Amino acid sequence: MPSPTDNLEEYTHYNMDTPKINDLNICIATENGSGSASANNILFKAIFKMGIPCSSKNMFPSNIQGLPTWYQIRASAEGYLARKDVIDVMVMFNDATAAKDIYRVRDGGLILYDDSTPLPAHLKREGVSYLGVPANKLVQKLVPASPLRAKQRNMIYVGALAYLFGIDMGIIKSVLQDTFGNKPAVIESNLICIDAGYQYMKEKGYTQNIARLEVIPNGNKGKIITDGNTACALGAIYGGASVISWYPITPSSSLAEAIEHYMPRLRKKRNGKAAYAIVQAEDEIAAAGMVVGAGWAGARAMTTTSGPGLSLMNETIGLAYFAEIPCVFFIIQRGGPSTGLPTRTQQSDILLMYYASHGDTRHIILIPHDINSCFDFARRSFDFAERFQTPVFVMLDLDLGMNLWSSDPLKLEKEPFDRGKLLTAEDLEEWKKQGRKFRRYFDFDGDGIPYRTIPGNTHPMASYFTRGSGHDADARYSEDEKDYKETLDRLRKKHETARRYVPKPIVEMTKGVKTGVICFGSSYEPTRDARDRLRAAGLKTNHLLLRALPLTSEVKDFLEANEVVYLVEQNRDAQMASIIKDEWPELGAKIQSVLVYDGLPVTAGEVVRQILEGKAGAEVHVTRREAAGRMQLQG
Amino acid sequence: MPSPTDNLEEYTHYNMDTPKINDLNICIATENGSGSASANNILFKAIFKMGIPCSSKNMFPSNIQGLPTWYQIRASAEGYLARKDVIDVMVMFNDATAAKDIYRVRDGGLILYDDSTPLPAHLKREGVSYLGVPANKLVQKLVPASPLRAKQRNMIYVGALAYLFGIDMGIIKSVLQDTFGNKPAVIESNLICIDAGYQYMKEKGYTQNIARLEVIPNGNKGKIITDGNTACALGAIYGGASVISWYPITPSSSLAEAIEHYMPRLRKKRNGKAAYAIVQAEDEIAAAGMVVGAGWAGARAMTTTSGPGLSLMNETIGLAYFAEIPCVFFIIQRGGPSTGLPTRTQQSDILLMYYASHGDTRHIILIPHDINSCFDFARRSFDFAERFQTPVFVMLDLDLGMNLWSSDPLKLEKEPFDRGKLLTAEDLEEWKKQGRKFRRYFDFDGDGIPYRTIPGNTHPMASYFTRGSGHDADARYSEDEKDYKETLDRLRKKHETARRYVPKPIVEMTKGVKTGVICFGSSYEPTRDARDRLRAAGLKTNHLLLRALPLTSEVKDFLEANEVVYLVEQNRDAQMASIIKDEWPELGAKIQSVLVYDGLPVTAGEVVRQILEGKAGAEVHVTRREAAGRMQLQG
Amino acid sequence: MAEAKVNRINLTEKDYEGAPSTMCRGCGHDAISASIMRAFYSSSIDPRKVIKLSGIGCSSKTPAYFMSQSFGFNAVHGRMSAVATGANLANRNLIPIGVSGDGDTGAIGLGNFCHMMRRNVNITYIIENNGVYGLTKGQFSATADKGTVMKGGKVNDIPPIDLAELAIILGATYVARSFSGDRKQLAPLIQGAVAHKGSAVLDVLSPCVTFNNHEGSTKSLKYIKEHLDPVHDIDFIPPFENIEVDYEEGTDQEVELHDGSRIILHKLGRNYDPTSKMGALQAIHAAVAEGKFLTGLIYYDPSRPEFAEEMDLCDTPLAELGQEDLQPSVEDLDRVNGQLMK
Amino acid sequence: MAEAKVNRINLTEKDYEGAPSTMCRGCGHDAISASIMRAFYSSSIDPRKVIKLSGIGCSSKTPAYFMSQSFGFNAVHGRMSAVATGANLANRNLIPIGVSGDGDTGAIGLGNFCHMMRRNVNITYIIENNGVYGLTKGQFSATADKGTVMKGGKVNDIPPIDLAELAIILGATYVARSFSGDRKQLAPLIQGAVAHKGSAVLDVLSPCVTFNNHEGSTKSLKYIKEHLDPVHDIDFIPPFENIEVDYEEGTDQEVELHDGSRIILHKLGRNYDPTSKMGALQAIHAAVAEGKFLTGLIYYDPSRPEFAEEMDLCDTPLAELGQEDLQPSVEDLDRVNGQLMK
Ligand SMILES: Cc1ncc(C[n+]2csc(CCOP(=O)(O)OP(=O)(O)O)c2C)c(N)n1
Ligand SMILES: Cc1ncc(C[n+]2csc(CCOP(=O)(O)OP(=O)(O)O)c2C)c(N)n1
Ligand code: SF4
Ligand code: SF4
Ligand SMILES: [Mg+2]
Ligand SMILES: [Mg+2]
Repeated sequence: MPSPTDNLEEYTHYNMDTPKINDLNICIATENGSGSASANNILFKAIFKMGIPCSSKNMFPSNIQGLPTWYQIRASAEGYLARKDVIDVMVMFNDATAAKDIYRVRDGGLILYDDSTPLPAHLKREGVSYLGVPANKLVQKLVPASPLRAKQRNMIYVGALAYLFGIDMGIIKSVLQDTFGNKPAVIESNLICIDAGYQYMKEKGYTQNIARLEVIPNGNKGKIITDGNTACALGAIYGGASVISWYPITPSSSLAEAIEHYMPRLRKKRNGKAAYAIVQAEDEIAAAGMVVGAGWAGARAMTTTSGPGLSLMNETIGLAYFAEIPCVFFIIQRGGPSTGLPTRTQQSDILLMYYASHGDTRHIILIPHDINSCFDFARRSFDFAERFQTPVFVMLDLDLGMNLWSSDPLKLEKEPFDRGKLLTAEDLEEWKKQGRKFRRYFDFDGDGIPYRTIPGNTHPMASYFTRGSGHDADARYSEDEKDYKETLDRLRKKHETARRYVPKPIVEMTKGVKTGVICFGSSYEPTRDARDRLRAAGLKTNHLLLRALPLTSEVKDFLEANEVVYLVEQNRDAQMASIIKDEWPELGAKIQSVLVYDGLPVTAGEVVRQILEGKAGAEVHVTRREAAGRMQLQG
Repeated sequence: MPSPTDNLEEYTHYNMDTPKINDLNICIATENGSGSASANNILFKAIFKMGIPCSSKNMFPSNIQGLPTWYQIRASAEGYLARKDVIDVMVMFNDATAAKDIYRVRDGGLILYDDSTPLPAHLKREGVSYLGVPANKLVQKLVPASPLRAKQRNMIYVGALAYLFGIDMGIIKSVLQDTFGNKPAVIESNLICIDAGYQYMKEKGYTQNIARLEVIPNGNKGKIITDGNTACALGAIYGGASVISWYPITPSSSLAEAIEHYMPRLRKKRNGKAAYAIVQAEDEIAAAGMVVGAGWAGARAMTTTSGPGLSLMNETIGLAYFAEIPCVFFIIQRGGPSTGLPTRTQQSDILLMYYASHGDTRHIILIPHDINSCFDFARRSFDFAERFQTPVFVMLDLDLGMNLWSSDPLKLEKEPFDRGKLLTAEDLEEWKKQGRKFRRYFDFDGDGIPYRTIPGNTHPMASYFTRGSGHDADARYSEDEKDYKETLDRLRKKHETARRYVPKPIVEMTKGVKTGVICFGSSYEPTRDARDRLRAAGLKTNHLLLRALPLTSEVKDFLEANEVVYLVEQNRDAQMASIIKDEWPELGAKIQSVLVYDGLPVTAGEVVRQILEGKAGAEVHVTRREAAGRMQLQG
Repeated sequence: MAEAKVNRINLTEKDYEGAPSTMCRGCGHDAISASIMRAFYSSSIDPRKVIKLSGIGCSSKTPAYFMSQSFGFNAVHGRMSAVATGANLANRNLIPIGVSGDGDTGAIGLGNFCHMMRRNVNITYIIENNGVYGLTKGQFSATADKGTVMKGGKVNDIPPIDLAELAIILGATYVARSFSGDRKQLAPLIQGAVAHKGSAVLDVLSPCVTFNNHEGSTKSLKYIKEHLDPVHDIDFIPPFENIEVDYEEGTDQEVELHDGSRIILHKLGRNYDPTSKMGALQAIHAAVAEGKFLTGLIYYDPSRPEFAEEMDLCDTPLAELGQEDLQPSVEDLDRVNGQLMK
Repeated sequence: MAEAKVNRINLTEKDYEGAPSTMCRGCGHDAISASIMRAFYSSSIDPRKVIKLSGIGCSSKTPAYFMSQSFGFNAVHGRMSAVATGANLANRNLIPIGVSGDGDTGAIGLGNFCHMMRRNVNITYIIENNGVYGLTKGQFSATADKGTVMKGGKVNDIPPIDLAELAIILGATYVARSFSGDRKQLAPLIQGAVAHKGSAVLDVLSPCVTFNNHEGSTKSLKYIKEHLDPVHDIDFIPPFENIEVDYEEGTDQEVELHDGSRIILHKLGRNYDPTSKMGALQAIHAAVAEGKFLTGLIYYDPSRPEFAEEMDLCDTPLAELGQEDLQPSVEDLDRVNGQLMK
């Protein structure tokens, strides 16, 4: 096999003299709060509308206005949607970061800058070509003085890029239409600026030979663009969530806000009134408490938060675990520990989630990896919560939750809600006839899952007393150690039962191949990309996409079937590996961790590099990885 | 080797016709709040004063008055102090539990009961002898009607047992003297009742041939009796704790209250004013916050709590970890999850403690196993906190923290406080001379530990800005992923450095022996006992007493040196094993877990039984263990 | 043997009992439980339509000791307010009674309590106030008066939080103070609270006979009895008893509650109007200044809608809605997909 | 070039500056930072003796943007009160200024805030009150008025918490309200707060120009300006300036602070006495009733000792005590051992 280079992407790119078709990686550097968001969105949507497979990554600051922000758009004929660390074009519209930005472009790349004022010497570098567009001057001519003017400036680079790479103005118009449909004035002024950028390039006769974007007929046909949080919100609504309590925190707020947006539009009103309650709680402890109270009283209840909120919810989660109350927690992970990097992505709350709360606790975690699994798992999370009468986590990360992904349309599996072992007054009447006694915490079926009634059930047998303290099978207060141990053992058994219910991993095995790769969540796309590159480089791999905890037998089989298994996760301490090693230590010894935890969406290049290092026998080691100085976006 | 019986203790006890000397296990069943506490204490102290090695276990309810409570006193000529599950004598003074209590005595054992009213038929059983003492009648005769009278009733059994087993009344008098020194009236009335019980037995000519207690001259000489919480409190005071913030919770309250008791008596006043601040906070989050604020400002600060409080402190702990602030958390573990069994013992908060808070975090945990290590580790915990500028946990469990242990006197290692890399104004002046720049988070020494200044240091170079969000080596706000990763990697390196500083395990190896046993905390004493019994039964074992996390190389060596390693821990999910497997999966595969988690102090018998089962090849498995129906106290 | 007395729904007092109490003999909390049973019996409320919630503490244990036919939830320390809010949203038709302690509500739970009051969530919220943490053996709570003495002799050096005053300021719509030993006052106050739709807070002085009943304590049975300052005598008249009470002009005041029941306030000396917020605050401060415990219905605001109303919640309990009510159609999803294609 | 103006300790205004702000242009919080710098400069306080603390939020970011010579601590959300309490106990000689937001203090931090006030911990506690969660993009906070409208059009349906009123009730000893745009009032109020020993709370209206500055918002710059209701004009006179202020009988009032500095209150129409708790509460309620924002020094209580005093803390900062001060002797330990042998 060819010797690994530090960056396998290189040969696909450098020193080419014919432009690539629909293969382009643009990075737009601006200031946040400067209006670039909508300009970037228009550009991305336009490329999408051309039918070209594309993705966007927004690397924004934890601040509202004035700090650096980067937006990366990748067009990929082969349909790879992961963030890419080799940048073809840099839109250098932020003076504060320009000095660094110019070195983020690959050799042979292109820098688009605002030449309203001449380019200072220190921003010149070798090996890349510069194209200037007088964005400031143009908007000053075109847009009447107003706060809006500054924002319009960003439309200029949209037009310039459109010309350079061949995006048809008609398509841009239709995107503007979709976006500002009801505001013709806005469409007009945006269009003027975009066109100005377009025409300027044209008059100058500027060209480039990096890439051309060409319409792919019916490409992206039927595809939607959305983020994981929105998909989860819709999933929760379709899953029957009726009590939603949350406390704002990035990156989970947009999930709750998407529910606030869609719920009134989708959920049937009942004679004019709301069939749901959405409460912005005073803090995460209250949010969790409300969800537990609502779950206890029989509603499908959920909250959503990220690391700091999860830490605060620990005690309440333990109550729900021990008192066996259904409730759902959406955890959108960000860079920790503590406040960390609130607007960057990571998968570093896995241990805290799986073992949440003091005492012996283990929880069910659903792990979507794309838009449709977000929708599907969010919907089904309420079934799992009620079936197992326990807190269920839906684990996302900021990359999956907040970045835009193109996807097949959301698909609703038409299946009945699973309310689990919920007994109505009628059921109890039946039991009574059969001379059966309702015992809240008794393991009738030997699967560790007891039967449950909810307040409002007025059958004489129905009521019981719920508590987080020791209790016997009849929900009576008890400090007897036999009762106590029985409860603990049954809860463990319930967890074992869950193994047979949670979503199984998606496994891909090739005969004769003994190298495996495991990933989960937003690492899926870069890993897919990476595995293709490794194959091209002569290294075939088997694959397992982990979709839930507790671990299922398929994971064990996969570990047994492979000699070495690379586990890709976005944290420093190999947290998922730790959970696997806890279950199967001898097999866990086969794991080589691929760890990406700098807060940026994972790139295929990084995964490839770490795997090749690992393959080269070296233990994947932080400092080693740093040594390999690769080009990467400093978002 | 002899085939394992379900309870190896049996043969040491059953059907003997000559009484054993100073080998006795008494269980006293009463109602809490009935005054039995002081009666039991007098009895225990008296046996201690006779010079006989002895221990007591208090199994009390989470309630103030009226629920069942049990007090076990073990006298052991060989000096075994663990709780013992074979009971020789049952003091049956609680009607509510009598029906069960009579079956807790071993065959051939003795039941002492109050025969003021005739013994009901259902409380009679075969194979044990009954002795009655009319406690109620006696106190009614002796004590004037008053709330006190009911309490005095318990003194009767003290006297009765004293006569039966040969405790000299003189010794009892001196114990009363020690206890109520300044209240002659109380001494008097207690003495009257004790004597009445004594005389009654004598007149009846009652005897038993189970055991005799005999004075051991100079036995227990120089020994103290106290609990782990008190030892920790004294250790904290000697360690220089000056800001203590806490929120009441069993079983940690008595640690804080011991500080409140001893601090004013031990800490020098400064012109009449207090050189410490003890705050009862409004909740655990505030307690942790105050401790972090005080640690940041340069005081030696601590809090103490148990599971529920630890859960609530998670977010604040993460702040201290990421902002690198010294602070100490005493965690006294109780039965979880949730409120669980608040007055019973367990070691089930290990994972939550070690990985506390969201994001990639790992912490330093000191694990004392006896009174002197409680004192010593508590004192040194502040050195570790300042040396590593991070939260340090001192992990106890209720058995160690709240039960009385006889021990050698507390010994103070005379060594200077280690304030770690703390820079004074003078130091900075020195640095300035050397042209060195103070950089708060820069790894000058390559050990991951930066230098630190504290507020009040007015040197122009001293001040910096502390935050839980991303920062660079100069403590400036940063979202740059290189700065961020650098910080995370340095924190991990700091944790690796800690391995070389934390208390090493105490290892005991025997040539040729390939079976190892690991334990920690309050499991030490029963494990010591169990290993002796196993040796007697023909199974020699090596031993490692774990005293801290992160794991040190000695643990690895021990795992390598043994073929099978039994790890004794007091939780359901083998939490410590999980941490070991995470570090060394292939070695972790050798671990056979011995799990005791019913909330009662571990017994040697249980450890022996599980090890023999494990040895018999069977995986230690909950239900199997249950099958082995053994006699055990239903506290 | 004589027929047991029954109430309007044919239940006997026995039907309102719970498991045997595990409080200390003489604990004020048991007396409050008795008043609760009396109140629900007298108002003929079906215990199976009631939910009992609490936090952690001796006080919070008591819901197990009354109305065992009701569902109960002994949650975690200080979080009853949040849990009860969730339960109320899930099923607004149930009658929630919350029992908490001064530690549970005044310390760890204070923030959540304040926000529950602010939302005016429908609940009868009883604070069993003994000035100490009973279950953890007698430490001072946030309602311990400045200068009061702990059993060990320790003196409290920070001022107390007056939870009734706080509730009024934060938006509670029915706020009363009473004493565990005064069932004549407490039972009707509880009946009124249950009839009221919104946050009804009862700060009930309830001596801890084990840890806070000694000389020097301002929450001892003796001290409380000597310092009670009732603003009025009180009678409760359930809706089904539409009897004509002939009360004296000027000295009596009638308060009509949401469900048509009435509270009659018999003035005692002063002219006290519970519907004036400022008046209520003044009265509390005046009493505190004199070292007195102001008791009775201190504040009442009939105008403010309960939280579920503010949320425009449907009448059917959310917990009773099925998939057909909750799950939108496939067509709706296709429409959303369509929007997401743009 | 002209000499830069210096204050009494020879520091220029520049010496009180911080890192460049990252607030939105026009954010009220920046104006408050400016007033803080002005106040400390005018009072000639050595920034190196000051500690700056905050929670999480836009407001809580601002301590990085003033007085960079001071130690600063941007803690976690809602916990500044607890962290500041610990810091104050560790070193009572430092001058603590805390900056928080209405979300940070009024929502997640409410319980801890209340208890800090109750303890009267020495601090200048500034709440930068914009009625929204700025940093998380504009959700309503606990101080959002009922009926105020969110940018998206959503209407707030629960009443606000008045943090100044709450502070007064809970025991804070210096409580003021002001407006970010009114430096003439705000700066002296801050100077007074810093001079005061105890919990000094400043509830400062501070418009969020990005998320809460629109029509329909009751916290927009325009709305606030139109509804300000100052109770007096205010001047601060530091101890070192023992000038004789000749103020008009009756219309001016002088308030003497712990360190000998003075606040002069110039009455505006009404006769307002900030030392009356009830008067303060009444004035606040009256203003709220009229939809006005009462500003100025609303309440002042010089009598109550700060927490460190109540705790009888020694004068030397605990943080500066060494092993010789902190560690008892071996003999003492032997004595304890002796007691434990009985
Ligand atoms: C998170 C947490 N912290 C602390 C405790 C310990 N605890 C149990 S009850 C209690 C205080 C109870 O006081 P109060 O609410 O006044 O009830 P009371 O016993 O006086 O009736 C505390 C601190 C706990 N159970 N959970
Ligand atoms: C535990 C926790 N929950 C939530 C958040 C997210 N968060 C950051 S700032 C903020 C609110 C800030 O509002 P405010 O205190 O009013 O400050 P402002 O931005 O309005 O100045 C929230 C909820 C967090 N950082 N930590
Ligand atoms: S300890 Fe106090 S509060 Fe608790 S039950 Fe006993 S008397 Fe009541
Ligand atoms: S978002 Fe609002 S509060 Fe935050 S900086 Fe901008 S204007 Fe200020
Ligand atoms: Mg209490
Ligand atoms: Mg705000």
